[in-house]
This record gives sequence, C-alpha cells and structure tokens, in this order.
Amino acid sequence: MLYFAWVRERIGQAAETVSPPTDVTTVRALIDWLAAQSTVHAAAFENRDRLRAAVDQLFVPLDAPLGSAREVAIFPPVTGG
Amino acid sequence: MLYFAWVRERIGQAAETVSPPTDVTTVRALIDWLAAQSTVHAAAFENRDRLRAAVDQLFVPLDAPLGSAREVAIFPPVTGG
Amino acid sequence: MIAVTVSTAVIDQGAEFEAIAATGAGGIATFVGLVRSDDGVAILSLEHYPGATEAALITLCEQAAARWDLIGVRVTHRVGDMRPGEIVVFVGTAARHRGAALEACAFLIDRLKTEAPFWKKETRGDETSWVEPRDSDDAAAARWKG
Amino acid sequence: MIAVTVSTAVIDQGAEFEAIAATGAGGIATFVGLVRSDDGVAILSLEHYPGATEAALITLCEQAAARWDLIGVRVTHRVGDMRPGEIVVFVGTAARHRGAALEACAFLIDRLKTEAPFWKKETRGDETSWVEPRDSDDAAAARWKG
Repeated sequence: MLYFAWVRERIGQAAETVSPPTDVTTVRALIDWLAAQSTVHAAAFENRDRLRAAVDQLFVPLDAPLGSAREVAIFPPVTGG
Repeated sequence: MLYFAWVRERIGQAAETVSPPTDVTTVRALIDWLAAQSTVHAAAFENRDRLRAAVDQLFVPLDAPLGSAREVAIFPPVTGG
Repeated sequence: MIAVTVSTAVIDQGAEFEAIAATGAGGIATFVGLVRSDDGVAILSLEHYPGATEAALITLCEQAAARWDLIGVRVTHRVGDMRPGEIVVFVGTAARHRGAALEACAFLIDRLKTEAPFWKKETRGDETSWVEPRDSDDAAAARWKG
Repeated sequence: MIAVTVSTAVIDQGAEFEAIAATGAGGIATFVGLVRSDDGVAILSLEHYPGATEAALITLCEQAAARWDLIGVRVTHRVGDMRPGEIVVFVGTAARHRGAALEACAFLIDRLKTEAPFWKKETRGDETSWVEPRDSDDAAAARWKG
C-alpha cells in the first residue's frame, strides 16, 4: 500500500505491506478491510468519496478489481499544476 | 498620403501630399482620382480588392468618407505576428 | 519530441523556453504556473507519486501529439517546497501553426490539473493545509473530451 | 497593466517573461512567434505603420482586459530585418486563473494577425516576396467575435 497527501498524514506512514484475505477483490473492499483493522485506517478512510486510487500505478475507480496487484495507492483528488 | 508594403514599392515613395478636388469624398474616390493622375498609381491600385486603408490612423472600409482627413494610408492586407 | 521532467530543482523559464524553441518551430505557446505572491502563502509544498507521475505526464503529451500537429511538447513540474514567485509548472508546445500550439498547451495544463498525481500543501504562518480540488478544474479538463 | 512595444531591437524572451511574471500572478500564458528555420527564408523583414501600430496593439490589449480578468498584458513586436530563429512577436498574459490567461493570449495573437498594421517580406536567396494573408487567419480572428 502507498498513501499520499493527507491520507499519508492520517495513516502516519507512506507505505505498508498488507495481506488481505482472498475475498477482498476490489479497491473498495481493500479499503473496507483496512478500515476494519485499525481505528487509524478507519479515520483516514472515513469519507470514501474523497478517496482516489491507483492499482500498479494506473488510476482506477474504487470498484476496480485488484487482480494480482502488487502496488495499490490510496490518495485524495489531485491538485497539481 | 502614406503607402506601405508592396503599395509603397509600386508607387515608388512612402508618402506624398495631394490636393484632390472637393468632389473626392471617399477613400475609394481618392484612389480612383490618384489612379487617373498617373500610370504608376493606376498600376499600384490596379486590384482594389487587395487594398486596405486608414484615415487619420483609423482602419476604414474603402467606401468610408474622407471628411477633413489629414492623413490617408493605402496598403495591402496586414500579415504581422 | 516529448520531454517530461519532475524534479525538486528550481525551474528556469528561460532554459525551458530555449529547449522547446530549439525545435525550430514558428510558434511556441507556453503556460507557466507560479506560487502566487498575493494570498499569504509562505511555502507551497508539492507531493507526487514517483513513477506514476512521469507516466501520467508522458501519456498526456502523447495524447496532445496525437490530436494536434506538434513539433515539440515539454512539461516540467517541480515538487518539494517552493516560495512565492517560484515556478510550479512549465508547459511548452511548439508547432507550425499557432492554433495547434495554443490549444495543445491549454489541453495539457487542464488535464495535468486533474490527471497527474500531484498534491499541494500550503503553509501560511504556522498553519498548513492541503489544497482542495476545484470543480472548475474538472470542468476545464472535461471540455477536451471526445 | 498593459505594455506594448514595437521596436527593431532583438526580443529577449527571458526579459519579456520576467516583465509579465513580475505582476505576481499565478498563471502566465505566452505565445512566441519566431522566424522559421525550415522553409528557406534567409531574412524576414517587417514593415509597420508607426503610431497606428502601437494604437492598434493597445486597443487589442484593452479589449482583452475588458473581456477577461487579467493582471497583466504584454505585447512586444519586432520590426525591421530578422533571421531564422529570431523572435518576431511575444504575447504574454498574466491572470489569477489559467483559463483567462490562455484565452486572452490566443485572442491577442489571432487578432493581432488581422488587425495590426504589419507587413512581412521574405527573402529567399535573391528573391524577395511579400507574404500573402491567409484565410485561416481571418477565420481564427473571427471566432472571437461577439
């Protein structure tokens, strides 16, 4: 897992390795599972509408399948430029 | 009179002072009158569609009135930038 | 010619312009985003997603090159901490015809704002806050659809 | 802040950019037209109508400032003889919002091409020829009507 911006700040770390059960097959399910593991994650992910995701560096909707993803990133909407 | 670009080259001078008769009241009539004065002017003004004009530095259609203009410029369509 | 750079180095506008002008094109359009001097921000911090950022910018440049007849495309984005008046992003497009250069430049900055993984944090006095995305940015990006 | 310059001096893009960036704005759009290096032109000569040129450019800048929320507008046009790779014209717009800067910049160069009294003559080898206006320039200028 990679976290950016205020998601990173609320989680308290930029990266962690997780091993979700096999029935966690989408990004949204992964977020739900992480939120159930700790109150820190639950707080960081409180408002799902404000979260965006990338799977193996490709931007995807939260309902996208995880497949055999090695790298999942969770972050707020982007604000560059 | 001021001339620019190929109009200036064909007339052979950049400026001249003229005194048209009082019945020359538009830019187009002034061009016609000048063309009648010399073959050089007639050749330079041969194709009226390719001429543009300014009266006292304001861009005007050829049928615009001369009024009491002090400076009339004749030139091709512009090509700057 | 596509050139994408993401770096903490100060962006030198003159050098960026020379690089895109070296294409020999007749028209160069640029957009430069700077840290504003007038709204009390002392430090603007840019975080990004290394690797994914560069890939997203290259994809945008390729889309622009496919859509307009361009001789060169250059996007240089700074990350890290920067101060008022410093350049955040340089977008430059070179083309034979000015319309292509101008439209591609607008396309790139509009889409970069919504599709490249950068996040801005502003420091005003002792306060820091993450910049919220603007609806107008989504609208600007959407007008290039289809 | 409107700044219009017509001069035979070489245009220094870096200095032009610094002048428009000094407004403190968050977004700067620029368009730079150069003498192309690829079509055999050895010298491009720009003739203009002194006095009327500056007035036409100031009018265009005022129209842009009335139509968009701009912090600065800068148009610098070179006249006289210039060589491939040299800058013919610099248009720079500064604004709080990038859309205003980008649109005003496109408006200015489109309208300048059809409304400011400049004439281009190209020298290729021993041949010189006056540049003919392009229909596409009239079309580009017309899209800003109304």
